[in-house]
Amino acid sequence: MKPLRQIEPGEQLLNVENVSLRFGGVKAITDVSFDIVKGEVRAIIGPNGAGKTSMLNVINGFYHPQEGQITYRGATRSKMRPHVAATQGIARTFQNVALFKGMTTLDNIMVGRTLKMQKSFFWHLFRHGPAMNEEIEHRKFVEEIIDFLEIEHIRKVPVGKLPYGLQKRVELGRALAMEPELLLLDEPMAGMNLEEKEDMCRFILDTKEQYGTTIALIEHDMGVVMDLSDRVVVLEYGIKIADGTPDEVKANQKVIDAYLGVAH
Amino acid sequence: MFYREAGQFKKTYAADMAVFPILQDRIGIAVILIVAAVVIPLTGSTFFISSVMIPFLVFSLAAMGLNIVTGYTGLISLGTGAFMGVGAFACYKLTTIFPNVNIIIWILASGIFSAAIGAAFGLPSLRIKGFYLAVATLAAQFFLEWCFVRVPWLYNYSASGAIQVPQRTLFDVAITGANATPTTRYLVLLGIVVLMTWVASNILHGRIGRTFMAVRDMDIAAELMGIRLLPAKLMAFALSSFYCGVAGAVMMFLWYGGGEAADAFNIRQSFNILFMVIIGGLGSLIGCFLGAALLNIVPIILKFGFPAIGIAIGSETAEHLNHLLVGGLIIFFLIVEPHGLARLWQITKQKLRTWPFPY
Amino acid sequence: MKRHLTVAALAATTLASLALPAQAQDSVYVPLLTYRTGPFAGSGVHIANGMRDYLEMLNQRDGGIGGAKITIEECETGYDTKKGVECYESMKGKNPVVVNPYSTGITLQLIPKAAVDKIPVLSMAYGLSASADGGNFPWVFNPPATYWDGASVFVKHVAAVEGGLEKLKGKTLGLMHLDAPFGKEPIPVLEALAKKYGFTLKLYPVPAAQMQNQGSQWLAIRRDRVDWIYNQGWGAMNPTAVKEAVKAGFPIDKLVGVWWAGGDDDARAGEAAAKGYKTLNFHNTGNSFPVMQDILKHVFDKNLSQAKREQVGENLYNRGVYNSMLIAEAVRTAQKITGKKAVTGEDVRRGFEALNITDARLKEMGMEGFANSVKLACNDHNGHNKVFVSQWDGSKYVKASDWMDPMKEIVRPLIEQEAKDYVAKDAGWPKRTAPCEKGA
Amino acid sequence: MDILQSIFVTPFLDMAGAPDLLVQTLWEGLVSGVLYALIALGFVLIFKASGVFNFAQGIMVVFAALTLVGLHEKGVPAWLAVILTLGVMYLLALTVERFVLRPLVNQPDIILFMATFGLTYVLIGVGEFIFGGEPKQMIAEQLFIPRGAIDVKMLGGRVTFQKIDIAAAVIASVMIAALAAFFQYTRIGRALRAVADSHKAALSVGISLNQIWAIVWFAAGIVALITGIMWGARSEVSFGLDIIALKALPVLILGGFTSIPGAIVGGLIIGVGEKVAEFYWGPLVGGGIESWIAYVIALGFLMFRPQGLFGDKIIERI
Repeated sequence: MKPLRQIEPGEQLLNVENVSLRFGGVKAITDVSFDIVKGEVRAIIGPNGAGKTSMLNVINGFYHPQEGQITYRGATRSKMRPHVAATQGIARTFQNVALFKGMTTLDNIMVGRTLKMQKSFFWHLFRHGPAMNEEIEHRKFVEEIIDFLEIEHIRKVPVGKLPYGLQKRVELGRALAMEPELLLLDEPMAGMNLEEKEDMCRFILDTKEQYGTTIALIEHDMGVVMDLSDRVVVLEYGIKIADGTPDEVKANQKVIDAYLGVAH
Repeated sequence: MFYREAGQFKKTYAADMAVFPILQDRIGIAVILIVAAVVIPLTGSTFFISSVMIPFLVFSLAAMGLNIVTGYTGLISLGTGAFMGVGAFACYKLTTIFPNVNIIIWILASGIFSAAIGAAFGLPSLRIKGFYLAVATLAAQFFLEWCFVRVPWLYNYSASGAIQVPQRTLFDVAITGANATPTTRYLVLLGIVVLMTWVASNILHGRIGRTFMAVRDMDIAAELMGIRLLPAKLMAFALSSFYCGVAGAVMMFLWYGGGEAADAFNIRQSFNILFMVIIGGLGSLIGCFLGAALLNIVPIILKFGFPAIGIAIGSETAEHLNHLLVGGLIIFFLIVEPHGLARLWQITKQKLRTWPFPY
Repeated sequence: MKRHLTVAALAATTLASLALPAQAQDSVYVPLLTYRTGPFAGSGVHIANGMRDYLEMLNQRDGGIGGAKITIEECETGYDTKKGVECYESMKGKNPVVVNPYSTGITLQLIPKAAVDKIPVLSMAYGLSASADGGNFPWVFNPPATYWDGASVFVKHVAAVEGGLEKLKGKTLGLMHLDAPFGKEPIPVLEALAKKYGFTLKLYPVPAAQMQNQGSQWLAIRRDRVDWIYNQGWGAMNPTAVKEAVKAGFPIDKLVGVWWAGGDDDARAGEAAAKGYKTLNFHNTGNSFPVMQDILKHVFDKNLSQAKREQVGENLYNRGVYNSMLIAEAVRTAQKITGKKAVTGEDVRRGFEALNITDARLKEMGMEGFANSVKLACNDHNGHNKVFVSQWDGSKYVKASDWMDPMKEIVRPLIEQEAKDYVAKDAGWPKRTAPCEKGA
Repeated sequence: MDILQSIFVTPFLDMAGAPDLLVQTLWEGLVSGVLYALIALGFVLIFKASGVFNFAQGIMVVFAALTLVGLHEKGVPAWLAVILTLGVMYLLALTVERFVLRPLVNQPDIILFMATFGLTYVLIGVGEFIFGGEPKQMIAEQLFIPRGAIDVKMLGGRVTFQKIDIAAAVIASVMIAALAAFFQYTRIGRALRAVADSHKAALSVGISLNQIWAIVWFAAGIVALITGIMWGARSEVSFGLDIIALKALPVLILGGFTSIPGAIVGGLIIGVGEKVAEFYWGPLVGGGIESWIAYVIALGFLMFRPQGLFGDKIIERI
């Protein structure tokens, strides 16, 4: 495996080549290839069960595809543990919110900083000196994210008690705390009302602008997808049926059939 | 009225991140410490000190250990008793092999041994969770229990199979053995418990504590945040067993003073401590103390309290009632307040904050 | 916070007040640590009843001991060491004259405390064998015989049945024991005797959690072609052992239990096939003795007992009676020595050392034929008194051998050695300071 | 070398040398395996239908047996005592459903698991309160449980089969067959299977969860009573049994939590495995390994096949 290298904007950040994933006899993904370019918002769309979430799981190492390979920041790999993906700068949010329900908003986002915190166990025994300085330093960073996402008022509320929309926002914050190179968002706007969706769109765009993060996005709301994304890849039954700019995809007959359904 | 935080502004993150950010809490803790360290030793009867306070502190420590792995990291362990036993035997071996080193150092060092063994039995936790892991810890419990009886080296080949706690001193005052007064033993124990509670609170409020809770709440998400599950779970097991080990060592050395050690660390002890954690509150340090206090005091009140105020209940009835009550309390708390006494305590504080004008 | 503290203070004062002495004039406070609950309750209930009823009888019949009324207080231990020590702590402030731990685990806990608190510990034929050495354990008494004596009597009994000690050569004797300190007690003596008489000793430990599941042990006994089994068991282990022996076709009259494996319920479990099961004993069974009649008259007729009438005379009930007799006699002896009515723990310790229950005294107490004479001494806190074998006849235990002396010449040196070891392991162990009684 | 020999050679020579003892060992193992399997069966019934890991199953065994014996002691004829005990178990099932399960519905599994710890203690307390804590004799004779043994001469020795053990095996088989038929052919049985597959699906076709839960707990109660009778007749009825009942947990791990055949096969493997290990390898380390070997077998098993012998492979989804 080649070492990771720095990717300049406009360069290919991630390349998925001929990936297939099966569970027993069920084919989740069949021979899918696409790439993500640094700095873009790349949408993955498709009807339910098309293998979108599986694709994200493959990208961050949770599932191991039987065939194909993935090149990320110039390094090719076939298998990887999820925590390694995290160290390489891949962060994600989940379709069904996967927050740490028993912890406060602040603590949830602080968990995102875990990888950046280095002080040894020894210093943690005292919670003074280096360990405390480190905590404070990261707390400052986290507070910035909290400001950015406008969730100051729920800083110390256990996230299990928050409404769904806010939970999604906290989850985004937690992923941002990792300062990711590539951010995978799995239906960030599912179940939200219009106002919340607008907020979320704003946050995603701001993230791209402010932090220069590359974003891969799964979303059902076509309006959102078309507005936000630079390029779109369309999956159906685990097979890629289209790939291109929003306008190209919109015009693609296969995509129209997949969404509207055709008589076979 | 008295419990108000209005007007207390935190100007630094450090102040905001303090364990007790509110002034009244800090005063309260100070008062509790003074009562524990000064008032009780001066005024408590020997019965109160040796049969109420000492067991309470020992169990609080053990409950803290179990809470780290079960309450904070979400891994059920039924091997608490055995891990305590490892600590007790380690301490016994250490102090008989190196009698000149101060016993308090050995009490704390014995935790290292139980931590190592706890981590070893925590290894399956990578692949298995929930009930499955509970069974794995049962394996630890029964295997270690067997070792305590079957390896005579552990109890220095004594014919009775019991361990004998030798007299050890601190500044020429006996702190273990028959000549150590209950008050001395209590004060030493209190020192250890306060120190270890402080350390536990430090660890759990920082990165490591957050790692544990992340693993508990959603292990997959935690892994995707870059937390490596096996080291995190092993550390939880090791840390938990460390606390349990020290609890076992103080149980033998500062409370029991020797005897049939294997019997003291059997599976029922494991259950007992699990109950303390459930009733006290999973994932709460203060809950460890509340749970230990409740489960320790209920049987004593049933057994000695009722007869003392003239309600005659047979001692066996008291015992049966105790079973009923403990069982009932567990169910009650799980239904009404799964976070146990600790949450009730928080709610009380919340109410106090607005008392007497709730709106 | 305040509220919390008030509650804590309240609880503290309530608990603190519990330990206040409640003692009347001219009375002796005899706490009984008993267990009517827990996994061993099956044995504990009978012993507890026997102990209590005898003392109650003395109160009813004689108004106590030597004019001092006996304040009896039971404390439930559940055979659990923690609860036992709790009991001890709760009663220690009320000037008990003696404490009966009734569990080897609790005894081991109390041994170091006894000297400090100046309360004699009576662990009647249980506890730490080595504590028979009065020189090193001035506060602990374990008459009338130790487990080591018991094991030696078992070997003697085997020899007697087989036709002489020399016939032991080549035989295989098994020790089936609870896998705990209590169970392992007889091992050193049996090992010494195996060497001396040339028999093979096999050990069959039964883990405490497996007491009711002894299949493997009995298979191994069958494989090893064991000739005799000595059962050092307790609680549910005993009835299971008898049942398993019957099932395995082991000759039941070659299964001999220690005295604690002699509950009537233990043998009853084996039903008709258990007839012939043996157990060591140091007192007789049945309710024909005058003392038992007195208990029936003064306690049962007044409805003061928790036991059923037909249980009087059962082995473990009588064990309790015997235990209380030792207490009463020690108190009486202490009264004689000091001339006081309300004696203290320290006095009773002296009473125990001077204890000499002669045949004449036994007759006086209505215990002729119930028990054998017991004599303790300053150095010898056990007496290594005679023991006999009881046999289950299908409905009760009957005496099946003569009173036999333990092999004191083997047991005693072991005890002294073990006591020395015990003391050596504990740097702070107090030297004996109490003088020996004159003539004792 | 000697050590290797005593581990890998001698035990097998022993087996070959005394085949009658080997047969006897296997039989003993099978019999205790049947009893473990019966306890495990109770677990599986409840787990299948309600997803509750019922830690109290072991104490339900004691409680049922104790009720039976206790009632008989109070002068109730044996047949009536059995019926009354069944009534008590039904009452227990209703109570548990109403006061434990219903308020805890939708809580995490682990909370329900812990609640059954509480139930264990409540049952111990109630049992002791009513019937006293001391061990009791099972009324084997009144229940027509055969006694005595059949000695079979074989393989140059003798093998003893206890009639009660044979009876236990037969009763266990009958009960399993009955349960299988119940699940297969009755309306309630089909409903139970539906609930096991999906709570929501069952609700949507109008099956009352509360009713189903009460029924499975009652079924587990019946299994407990039968287990209690058999176990009590072999030993005695006492609360000490609860620790032995924990052996059902490794059985479940082997068999999988939801599989009735798994419980049976797992029980037999554990029963035979621990007897053989204790008998042939136990002496190497001083014996008594029976107290933990079952858990270690289960642990080893977990490392390689976490879903159990008959369980489905678990696919984690996010």
